[in-house]
Amino acid sequence: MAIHTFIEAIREGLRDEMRRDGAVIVLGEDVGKKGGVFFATDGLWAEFGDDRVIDTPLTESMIAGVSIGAAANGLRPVAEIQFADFIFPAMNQIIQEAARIRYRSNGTFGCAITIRAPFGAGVHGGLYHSQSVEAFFAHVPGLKVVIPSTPYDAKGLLRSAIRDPDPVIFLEHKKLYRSVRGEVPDGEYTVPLGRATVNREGSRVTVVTYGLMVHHALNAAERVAGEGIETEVVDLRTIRPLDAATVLASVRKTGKCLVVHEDNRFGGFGAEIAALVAEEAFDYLDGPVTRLAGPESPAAPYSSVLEEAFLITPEKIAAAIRTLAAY
Amino acid sequence: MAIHTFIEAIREGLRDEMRRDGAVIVLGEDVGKKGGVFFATDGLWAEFGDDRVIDTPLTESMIAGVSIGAAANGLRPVAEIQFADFIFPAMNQIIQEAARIRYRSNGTFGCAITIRAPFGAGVHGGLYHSQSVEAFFAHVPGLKVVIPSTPYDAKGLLRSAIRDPDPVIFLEHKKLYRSVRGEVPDGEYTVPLGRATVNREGSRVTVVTYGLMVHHALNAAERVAGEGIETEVVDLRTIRPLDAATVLASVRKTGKCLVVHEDNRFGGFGAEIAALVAEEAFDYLDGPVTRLAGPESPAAPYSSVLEEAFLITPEKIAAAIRTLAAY
Amino acid sequence: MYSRVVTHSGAPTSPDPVARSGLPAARLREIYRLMALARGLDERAWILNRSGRVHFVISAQGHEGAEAGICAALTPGRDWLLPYYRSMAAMLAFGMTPRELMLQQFGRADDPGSGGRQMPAHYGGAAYRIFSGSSPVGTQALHAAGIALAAKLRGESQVAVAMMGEGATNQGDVHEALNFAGIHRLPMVLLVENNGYAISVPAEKETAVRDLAVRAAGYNMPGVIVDGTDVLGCYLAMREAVSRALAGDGPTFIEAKVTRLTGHSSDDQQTKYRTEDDLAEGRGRDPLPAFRDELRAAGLLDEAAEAAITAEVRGLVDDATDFAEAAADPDPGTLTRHVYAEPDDAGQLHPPPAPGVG
Amino acid sequence: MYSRVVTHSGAPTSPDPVARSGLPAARLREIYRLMALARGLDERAWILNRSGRVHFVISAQGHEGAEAGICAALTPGRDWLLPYYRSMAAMLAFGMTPRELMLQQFGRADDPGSGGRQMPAHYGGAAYRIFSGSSPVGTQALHAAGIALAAKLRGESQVAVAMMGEGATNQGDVHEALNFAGIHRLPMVLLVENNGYAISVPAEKETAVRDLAVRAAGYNMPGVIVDGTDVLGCYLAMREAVSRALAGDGPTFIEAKVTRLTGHSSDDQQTKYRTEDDLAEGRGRDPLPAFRDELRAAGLLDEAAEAAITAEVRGLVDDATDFAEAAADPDPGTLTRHVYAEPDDAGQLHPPPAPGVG
Ligand SMILES: Cc1ncc(C[n+]2csc(CCOP(=O)(O)OP(=O)(O)O)c2C)c(N)n1
Ligand SMILES: Cc1ncc(C[n+]2csc(CCOP(=O)(O)OP(=O)(O)O)c2C)c(N)n1
Ligand SMILES: [Mg+2]
Ligand SMILES: [Mg+2]
Repeated sequence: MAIHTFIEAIREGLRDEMRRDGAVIVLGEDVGKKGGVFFATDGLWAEFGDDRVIDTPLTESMIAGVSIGAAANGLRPVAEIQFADFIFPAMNQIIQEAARIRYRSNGTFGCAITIRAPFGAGVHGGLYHSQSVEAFFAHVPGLKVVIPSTPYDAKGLLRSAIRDPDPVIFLEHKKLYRSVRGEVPDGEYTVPLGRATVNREGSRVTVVTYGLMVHHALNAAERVAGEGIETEVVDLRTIRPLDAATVLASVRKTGKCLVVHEDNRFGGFGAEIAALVAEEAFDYLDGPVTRLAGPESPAAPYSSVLEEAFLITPEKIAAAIRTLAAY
Repeated sequence: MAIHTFIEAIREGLRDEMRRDGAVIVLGEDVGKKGGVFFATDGLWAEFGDDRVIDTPLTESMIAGVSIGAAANGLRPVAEIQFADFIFPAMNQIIQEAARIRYRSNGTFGCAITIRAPFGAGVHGGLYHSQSVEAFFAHVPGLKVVIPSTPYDAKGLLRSAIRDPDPVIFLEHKKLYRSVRGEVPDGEYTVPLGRATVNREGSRVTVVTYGLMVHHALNAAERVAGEGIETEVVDLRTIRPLDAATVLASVRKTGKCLVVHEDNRFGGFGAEIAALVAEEAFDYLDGPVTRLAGPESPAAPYSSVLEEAFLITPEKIAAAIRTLAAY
Repeated sequence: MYSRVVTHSGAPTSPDPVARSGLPAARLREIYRLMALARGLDERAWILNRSGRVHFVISAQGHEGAEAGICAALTPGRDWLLPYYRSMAAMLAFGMTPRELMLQQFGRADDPGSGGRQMPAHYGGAAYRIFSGSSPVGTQALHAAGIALAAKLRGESQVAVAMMGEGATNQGDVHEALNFAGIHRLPMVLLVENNGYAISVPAEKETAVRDLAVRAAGYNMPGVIVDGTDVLGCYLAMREAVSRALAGDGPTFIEAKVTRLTGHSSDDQQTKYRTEDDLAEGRGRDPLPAFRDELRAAGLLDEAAEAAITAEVRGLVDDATDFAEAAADPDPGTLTRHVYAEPDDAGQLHPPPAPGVG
Repeated sequence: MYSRVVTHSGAPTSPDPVARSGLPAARLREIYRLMALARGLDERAWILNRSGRVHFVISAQGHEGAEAGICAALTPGRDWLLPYYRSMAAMLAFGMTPRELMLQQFGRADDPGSGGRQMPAHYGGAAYRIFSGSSPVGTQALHAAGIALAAKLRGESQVAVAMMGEGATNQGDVHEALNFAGIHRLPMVLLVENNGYAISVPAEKETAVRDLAVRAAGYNMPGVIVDGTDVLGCYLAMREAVSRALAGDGPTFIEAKVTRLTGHSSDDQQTKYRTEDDLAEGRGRDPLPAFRDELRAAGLLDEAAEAAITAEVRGLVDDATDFAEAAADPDPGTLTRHVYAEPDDAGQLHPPPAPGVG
């Protein structure tokens, strides 16, 4: 198996699906000749040409809305939103249209689109190139929301997303693109949507997280392991539909649950995990379900000093694990 | 004190603020001659004229964006989004602009706007005239989100919202407009943002809710009172910023918490309440924090049969209270 | 570059509709019959509403001429419609039956568009290439562009027609759709049914221009203005747009000046914001009698034929009403079905692969 | 109705800039100095980036002429600017100092726009009536319309100018803003700096029209096209727009054809998608030497004066760089401040009441 970066895995996933199915097209801002601002689509335009790799105008609602229509007429559009921060102009098309088409048509129309978007802080992107947006979509029936943490999952989940008959919001933490490498089989494989995975087994505390935070959580687990705190790390991979069984099984085992995400805490996705655990694993809890999340500011500021203060780090996670373990 | 319907209280609140402060303007679709589709602005155009009661084009992003600009130049815009379901085209202006202007300008600019929107099901509005949207806004730092349940609060909170220096999303459950009446003082009074209220005292179970559901919860509390279950009902009134102290004080007293809302459950606002209680009142809980919320469908369908199956009723709340009380 | 706005005059340019349109007399009578049927169903819906048997009506009265004329130039089964809530005549033209339309009006289980999940006049019909519509206005313009893009990329001859009111055209989505359609010269038509009001908001508060079609120049496409009472003018404008689309010459913006003969919906009292003169002027622009007189004057519709149509319409409307009123409501147990794709009997989740682009 | 598009020719129509513009020679030299200063600060930012001292640069090189000319027709203190990330010259014209601009570039605590919270070139300045800008493009068009509405309703003479690239104009918000501004004849100007690219996406994939200004007709406002290398042409176009706005005659759409002399930003390698010819053609349209030669030819700028400006600019850029680099970073303790209004020393939350409308 070859070792690839996260961004290479995404690129391969796109390329392989386009080779497999002539109905798959890619569209978005700068996805053509430039290959995307993060080069996720680099080389696709050269291989598949103008018809299947479409540089769009600077209009996100159009990107989503045209994808919806193209899917209704038999294509499998994979749209790129250049930064997740810029997905808001497309909210109406994604939430009111894509997510509701199957339901409102009583199953007579579907919406087989995938919308990729890089999200997250830590690259000096400031307030508008650092945001986390998963909470807005995780709440919406009809959408699926995928957030991979490894190159292997990124490629396997992206393939499943593209083949899925329903609209999938595919969120890629941009900090992973070049900082994380891992084994990626060259051949055909997929990773199913809606299944979490336990990345590390442990008995004392369960950490539930996704995306970049999975790596920080594993790092933190290492740190506290030396202190005799065995931490289990659950990587959700898909946050809607949620693999509640895996989360609950782990917490019922450890009796302690720490939920971690970079997005701000209030009304964030972590609240759903905490609420689920508090309700479904109540009798097993030996300590309060705890959330460690980004501060209540609109996003990560640009200044390195402020950005650092904003970020969730392995140290912060380790500290939270210790507190919970000691409860 | 005069007895008024909920919609009359809203109308009076708008009128009184416009009389008090010449910088207050109202804008939205059909708010002029027609007085709004629910008549919330009826009579305002006749009293204040074209300059201060502006019929806008059918463009929600414009309604929000123009309000932001007008506020920056000294006005106090009160925008009406005809139905909360139609607020999504304005998401970018509300979340990326209004909510972030103060933060991104380090406090040198503000955004003193109020955006009113009728929401909620139960009036045969079908999938696009029945939605609950509070979860999308409650998550956003920089916004305030108000959801009154009584005519008294509606008028008092609306006045506070209009005078508030920050952007306020003011959500009115449309089912309340004509079905609920109550005392409304004629003179000047306000109800502060960010304060919950205990509408009914009880010892066994705390129900935390807002808007129309407060009335259903009180009704349910009556039903179970006969069975000896004393229920406390907390009306949040403002869901962001949240009055956590009032919620926690109540749950620490009763040891049981039921969160109720009409919006679908997964990732809904109730998750934040449940997570808060599970973390901050853990040692006081005698039963799992429970959520009673709308089904995982995009909204309430049109057919009366389906709509009824969708709705949260006093019966359903009473049943949930019984289950929790018996835990 | 197109900057010119073509205007098809409201006055029939020829006393002979057959010669003018190139359509046989029988087809012209069929168009009239369709308009009469749409009107009949619409009028019945109001009666049902006022007698408390349906919650809501949003009316197409006054819009039938434009839609019947436009659709006469389209090919059901080949072309796509992206309707809005005044598209009753278009639905009939694309094959929906009066019974299906009444099932939709009553929100019954067999409503072909939504199985009773959507409000009345929220159409959709997979069998007819009528895409499912929502309430938020203007969004369908982008769906039409996407449908047209897929057709173009696969080299299939199809035209996608998005229909909406003039108020909806001010939505950002419509700008973005026209911009994209212009760039890719997509086989798409935007039909704007301009009735001069967005609920109560009059034209002059909706835009600063008299004719929305002038905006077409900003996207390098022709803008065509037609009088919605001139059914054949609408037909001719659409015939030209369709041939442009199929020839790969790109999209067309057609603005039909129509009149809204009723309140915005059964919840609206338009006398509150419209003057009696304004309302009277509107009634004078009813396309139904206009087209009937045009056919009569040309000797294409005699008393007997007209009476037969009237009788047939009444029969169809009665039948559709009785059928739909008696039809079953949705099963409440289906409330949360079809939120996501459900496996077919073969356990298969994925739709059959469509022809590729590559 | 405006459907005409006025084009101000790129070739200075008169050999005498003073006569052509009605501006005194000193003012013309001041405009040139401003352009040179903007260029100097911009070039320095690239050096700082390549030497790893600032994370990011997004450049205004090639856009200075249009902005300097446009702003010469505005009145700082009276008018409002809604800038974008290429508005460096406009910021200087409205009173921002080189030090302030460098503080913003370095993201220091004293950055007047955001206190180091926003990326470089995300401007704002309450003291200068420069509204705080975000990254999502096009949104500021609506803010400009709202500012202009407030000015109009209160009867205050102010012009609100929204600046953006041509790619941004395709956003729905811009359509909705122009539509609203046209209806209310607001004192607003949309300045589109058309450099032919949206990052890597070339003009022909952004829109089907060559000139975005043709869209003005769709909102009943004049569309004016100016050559961004013709600084005085830009000034004259804006002077006319400002007098229209102040006379209550409504908004103007000005499109300045400019060139992007650098990559989109310090993260972009434009040779990947632009040909050498294209790049060379762009370099040939640099407004800085063009305006310098224009002043020279008219005898308004001699060697000495030019050398003085060059020296002054170098001094200002050095000073600003040293000052900003040495300046303090924000206090991490302020991370969550100003999410909501904070009470002033008087415990007062509410801004002083503005003059009313009623
Ligand atoms: C985005 C959105 N905002 C508001 C509404 C509420 N609404 C329904 S129809 C309508 C007026 C539409 O006017 P127009 O587009 O001219 O169509 P008409 O009804 O006149 O045929 C409005 C405001 C809506 N459906 N969608
Ligand atoms: C809504 C939104 N989508 C995407 C981006 C990312 N982005 C930043 S600048 C840019 C291109 C802008 O092109 P144009 O408007 O022509 O301005 P220019 O950079 O050419 O001056 C893009 C796509 C953004 N800032 N906002
Ligand atoms: Mg209309
Ligand atoms: Mg550009």
